[in-house]
Amino acid sequence: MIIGIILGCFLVSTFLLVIAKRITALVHAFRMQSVFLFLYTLYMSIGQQSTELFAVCALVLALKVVIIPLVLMRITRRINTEEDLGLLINPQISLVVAAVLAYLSYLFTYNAMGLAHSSASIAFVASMAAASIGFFLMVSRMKALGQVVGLLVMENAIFLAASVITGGMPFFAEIALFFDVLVFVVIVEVFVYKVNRLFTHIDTSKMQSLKG
Amino acid sequence: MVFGLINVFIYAAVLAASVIFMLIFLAGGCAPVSMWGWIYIDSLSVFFLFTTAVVCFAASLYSVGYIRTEVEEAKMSGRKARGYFELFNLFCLTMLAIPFLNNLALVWIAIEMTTLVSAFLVGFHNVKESIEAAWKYIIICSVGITFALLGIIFFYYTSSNDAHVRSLEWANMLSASGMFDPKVVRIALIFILVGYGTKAGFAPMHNWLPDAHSQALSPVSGLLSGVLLKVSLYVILRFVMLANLSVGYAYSAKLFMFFGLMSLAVAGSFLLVQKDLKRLLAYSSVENMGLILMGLGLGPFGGIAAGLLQVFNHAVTKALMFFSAGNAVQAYRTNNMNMMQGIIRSMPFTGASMFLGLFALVGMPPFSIFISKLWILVSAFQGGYYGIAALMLILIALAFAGLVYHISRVVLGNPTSSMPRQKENLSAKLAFLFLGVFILGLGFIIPKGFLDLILSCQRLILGQ
Amino acid sequence: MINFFSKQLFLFDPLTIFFLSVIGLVSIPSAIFATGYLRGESALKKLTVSALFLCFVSSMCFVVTAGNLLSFLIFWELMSLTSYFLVVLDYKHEKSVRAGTIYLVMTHAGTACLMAALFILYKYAGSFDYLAVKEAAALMPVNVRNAVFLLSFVGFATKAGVVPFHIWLPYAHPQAPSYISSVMSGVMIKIAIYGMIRFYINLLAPAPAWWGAVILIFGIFSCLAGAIYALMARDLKKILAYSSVENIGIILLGIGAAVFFSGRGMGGLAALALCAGLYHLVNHALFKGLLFLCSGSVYRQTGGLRDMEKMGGLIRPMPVTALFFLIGAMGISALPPLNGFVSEWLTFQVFFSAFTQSGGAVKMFMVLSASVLALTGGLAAACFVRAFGMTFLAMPRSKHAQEAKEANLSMKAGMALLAVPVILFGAGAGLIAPVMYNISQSVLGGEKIAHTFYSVSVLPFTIMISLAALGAVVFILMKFVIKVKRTIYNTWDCGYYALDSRTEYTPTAFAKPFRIVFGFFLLPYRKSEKIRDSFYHVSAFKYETHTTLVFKKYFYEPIVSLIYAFACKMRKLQPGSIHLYILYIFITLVCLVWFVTVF
Amino acid sequence: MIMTCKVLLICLSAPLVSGMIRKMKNIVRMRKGPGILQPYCDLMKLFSKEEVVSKNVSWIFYASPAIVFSSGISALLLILIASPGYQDAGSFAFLIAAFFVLGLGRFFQALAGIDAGSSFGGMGSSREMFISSFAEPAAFISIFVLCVSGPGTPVFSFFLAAAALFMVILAETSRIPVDNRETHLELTMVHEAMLLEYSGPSLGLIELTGHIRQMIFFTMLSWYLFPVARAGSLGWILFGLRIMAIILAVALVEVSVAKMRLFRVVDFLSFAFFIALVASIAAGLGV
Repeated sequence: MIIGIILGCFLVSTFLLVIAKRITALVHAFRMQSVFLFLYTLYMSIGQQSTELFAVCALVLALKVVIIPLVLMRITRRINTEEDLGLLINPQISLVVAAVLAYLSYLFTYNAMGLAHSSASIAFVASMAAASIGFFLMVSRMKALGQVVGLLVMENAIFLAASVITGGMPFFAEIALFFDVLVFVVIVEVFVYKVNRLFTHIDTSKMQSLKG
Repeated sequence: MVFGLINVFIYAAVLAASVIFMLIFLAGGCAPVSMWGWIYIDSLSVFFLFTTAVVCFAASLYSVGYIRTEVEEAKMSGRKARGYFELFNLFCLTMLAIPFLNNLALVWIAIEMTTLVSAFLVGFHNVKESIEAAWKYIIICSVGITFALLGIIFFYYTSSNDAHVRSLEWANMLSASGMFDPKVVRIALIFILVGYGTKAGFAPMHNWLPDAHSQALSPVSGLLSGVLLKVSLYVILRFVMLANLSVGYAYSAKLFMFFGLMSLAVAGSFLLVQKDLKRLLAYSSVENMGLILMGLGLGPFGGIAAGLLQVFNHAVTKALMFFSAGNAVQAYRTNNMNMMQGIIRSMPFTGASMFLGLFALVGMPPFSIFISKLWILVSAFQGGYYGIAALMLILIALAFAGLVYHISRVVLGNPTSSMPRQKENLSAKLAFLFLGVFILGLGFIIPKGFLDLILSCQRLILGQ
Repeated sequence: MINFFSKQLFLFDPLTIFFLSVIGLVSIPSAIFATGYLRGESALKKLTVSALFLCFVSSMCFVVTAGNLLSFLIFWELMSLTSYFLVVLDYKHEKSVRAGTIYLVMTHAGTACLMAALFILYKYAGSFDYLAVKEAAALMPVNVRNAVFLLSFVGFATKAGVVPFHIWLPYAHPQAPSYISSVMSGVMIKIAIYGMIRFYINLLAPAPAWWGAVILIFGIFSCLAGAIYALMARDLKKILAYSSVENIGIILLGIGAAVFFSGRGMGGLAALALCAGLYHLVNHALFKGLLFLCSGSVYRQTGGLRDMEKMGGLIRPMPVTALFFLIGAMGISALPPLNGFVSEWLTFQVFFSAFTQSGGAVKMFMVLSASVLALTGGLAAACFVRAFGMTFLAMPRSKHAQEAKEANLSMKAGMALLAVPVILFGAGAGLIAPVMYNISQSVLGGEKIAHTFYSVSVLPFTIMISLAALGAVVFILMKFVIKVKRTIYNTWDCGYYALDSRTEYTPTAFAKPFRIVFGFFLLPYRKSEKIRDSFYHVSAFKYETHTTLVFKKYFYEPIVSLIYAFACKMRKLQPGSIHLYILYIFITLVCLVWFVTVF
Repeated sequence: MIMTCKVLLICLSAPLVSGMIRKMKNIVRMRKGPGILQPYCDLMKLFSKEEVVSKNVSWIFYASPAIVFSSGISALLLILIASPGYQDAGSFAFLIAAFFVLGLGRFFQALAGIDAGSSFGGMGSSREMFISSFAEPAAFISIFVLCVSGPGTPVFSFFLAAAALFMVILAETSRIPVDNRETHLELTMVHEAMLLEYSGPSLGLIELTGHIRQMIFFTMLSWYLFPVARAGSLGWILFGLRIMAIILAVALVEVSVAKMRLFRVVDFLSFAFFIALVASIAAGLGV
């Protein structure tokens, strides 16, 4: 019941990501998604009463809800370019595509993976949909940050998927992954600054000097 | 460049250690060694460790002179040079660590780390192209890696659900791999292949490769195509071994062949129309990955050993090529092959080694790649895959034509501008000679121990 | 698991020994010539040349003596590689680099086919040894044998420069230094013939007759095309290169007939044919080596002349070279009593006896081959009258030709070492033909029959004697009996002003009748332009005539441009857009998953 | 001994044959013309004259008359050796060899033509080699036919082969319609253009060889006509008759046909070649 609601909200926030037209909006949507991810893990940990899972969801809260969005916002503030995210595909069509991707991930879950119909598998569908949508963001958004966020969304989705179908990876692995995400974001920040300094924009669709 | 020299000594030590380790390992009859859960070493890891160590040493040796010239020509400040060596060490460290690791999550993180570290080395020059290349590299590879993570999760899922082994440690998973759910494993393997394959430069996920290779500093390009691709291949092989018992090797072989043929085809056509020397070499790496994959795909007919041999041969040969190309690029200040011609006159040693390296690369005797290439082809015929073998021969011929046409012009052509006779620094020459020893030596004879190692790897991969 | 280990590393049978001696016969004089040719070069160059030359020759020796497919292949490749290095030796010319690339790529394409054939053989034999292959070959399914034949034939033909795979030859031979081209054209392309003999007559025996027919047909085409192109060429070394194509054709007539008859179980006839083929092989090695050396000495002593339009009158400054060239030319245009005559004569005899001993269609085939051989002989004679006459006779057409000097001693020695055997192998046919015959019989195996070449033992020698005697008689008569009185005066110029070199008959003019008659194959075209200093007055008139290289224009260039266009299209797939690249990953993933789930 | 007699006889009678042909032609043309011994007189004259030699010739020029002559004689020898039993491979070998030997003479003739450096010489050699290279296949195949067919002496194939050989002979002995001995018009001459620089004894030698070559070809052709006993005095008489017949044919053709353009010659000779092929088919079938 509750879990259903949480997952629903998770998906909705993912769709919000799709229709976001400005970078700040995108970041906000991402934070929202992370929040629901946090809620989900919290629910799980309450259910299982395992300290490890509490630690994990604390990490989710700290990292994905607080730190990373802050970092992203800081980047947007630092590079004082226009806010526009630069959509290669407009929101309406993007939504359609997102729907299609969601359906695809449904097919994937039940035909390819052959999972049994259950709340867990529904959650898995949601996570796959989120992953593919994150992917779609990377493909269809011009600005570098769009791609970064897309990747982070995929990360979230995969985290969700892991905890859904396997009931959470080993604690140590989770920690390592979080650490990795953090490093990734930091390094990407550096590169975004470099790109902005050299190109005076962060529009990756204009970076096409290396061909063939 | 004191850092450089220190580096050389470090990596000489590493190489010596790896050789000694290999000898001990062989003396122990290739028995896998496992230490407190974190470290697991079998012949496969030893083989890749050795390969990595060799190329890293050569690269460190080459870097000394290369960086000195960079600094002298004021392309690089001394501080930046120090930064270079730090990053270089970090990069090599991560790659050297990977073969030891037992925990798949750690392996995954190490691979991601190699991307993040080498991204700096790719974008080292802070000019538009290099930063663009670095950005593409970092993003595309991270996407791939993320898929790989999904693959790992699927493996973990089936091992925890069907085999009730809630662990990401490779050894444990292998022991339980018999009970994996084939349906899931199939999917998972695809994710792994696509994910790590992006990093290993399989077509059609190879697109980052030519950009990164052409923009990186030449020693790093050598490392990238010499070792990095191979290391990710190593990880893929690990998962294939996990999948063996549930879906059988034939399934992975099919996937390998698919990617192999794709890579061969892409490289074959792109090699013909290149203008940039280092891009050319990058595509030839794609081609060689394709060959290696064909070898692995023909595994049941003795292709795996050939593929692994090819891994080593290509690593050393391509390192040589990238280093000599690096010298040329430094001297001519361009990557464009129409602008740099007559290298053999302006830099005889470099030119000669590049020319010989070319023929080593396209697989002419008496150089080492000839043997492995021939072996792969023979196993293709042995398996009765006549159509595929014919296709391979044609695509190889295409690549051959492209490489010979371009590089022979670069090496022998008339110097466009009145190019003065350049001085070639000693460390580069030493690096060439060091690599040349392997290229020629393995062309003439494959040492028994090395062959045993490779064959035990083959047995391992086939799960015998 | 692949079994790379071979019990049979080397193989020495009469065939290999024959080829070894051919290699020695040509490469030693070339080496001697080279020492003179390279006089005044830098020590480094001398060193590299001699090292490469050594590698080249020894790799050929190893190919011939190889006892298993693997070492055959390895040394075959080595041979190609070293010869490539020797072709691009003077890389200062853009041309030689290009020629080298063409050569190497063509060879590699050929070798790819060869590889396929050898590996198929391996698959069935389970080992690379010739013995194992020979055993397995008998049991192989027919279509596989045919596949092996076709693939390997393409491979060998490419190396041997058989039409239409000859495309590399007229580029590589002229560009290489002459002492190299003499070995390449004299020996290397024969190594491919060795391969054919070894595989089709020895290893894959019994070969079906149609293999022989295929070889014969390719031989016929090479004869004609080679002769015609040779007549058209202006570059002296190009003429020689094309005439190599022609002579390879003649050799293939012999070899093909041998395969053909052994396929039809006529052992004796096959032996005769093979004998004729081998004889012409060694002959061609001799006189083509000689001719290339002579052209080399012309090239060096005139300061880099290769275009015959600029030569002429060289017999006066360099009489010795001229003499040797004349001997070579007489040999190659099959004039008695030199060696070319003997082998072509034997080939004719083979066709004759084939005609008498077989029936129906085969008769016609033989007559056709014989007539093609005759036509080729005529064309070759015309070609070499042109080559010698325009190069050495009449008046010099350029300053270089006037200032030419005679070759130095070791160059002369090199040429002499090839010129003498040209005569010996002609007049001494009576001693040599039986040896060849024994070799060919040992290759074919089967029962020993005495050869039925008519009067080979005596005739060439007799001709030599009678010619010499009559010549002497005439000379004496002229000199002492009739006591000819000679007045030296201008050439008859129809009473106009004195003739000079510009009014001479040029090589192009000499070839014109042939160019017109073979127009259907050569597709000649002319470019003419008026150079006018005003609208009314034409100050000069430029006129060029060219012939079209049919195979290049209508076979190779389309293929190459097709591949290139495809590659350019492929290039569009990588426009540098990161979004697209990420999409590729996703598409691959989806496709694979879909494929795996559905199938 | 007999052989030398034969050789001498044929050599001596060779100019006579040319003279007879010329006479025959003149008779047909209703002219008086020179006597049949005229060729001997010409040779005498030439041998008694002194030579004028171009100043830019090499030893090739001086040597070639001797070589031409000796090649002609050797060819004659080969023919005569072959003649006794021509229906086997042995005599085929000899006849082919004879062709090769004649080729030697032609080779040097052509070189000598180029040697003087006049444009006529070059033209002549070029055309000579051109014609001969197309004449050879036809000649070879007709010889082929002559030698393959057994003692049965198939008439049909012989006839065809004889026709082919006849055409070849017209070309080889440089007669109308291929060439014209009697003119020195620049555009038309082929054989004469080569000899333009020669004079005196050398020219005489070459002329003589020309007669002998003609004799050789006639002898070959004669074997096709009623190939019966060729031994003893009767044989000689028959031989004479045959030669007479051939002379007649040649003369008739020469007076009744116009000279062809150079490039028509190829068609002419390829026609001969075709006939020879047909002849060989017929011989294969044994008719």
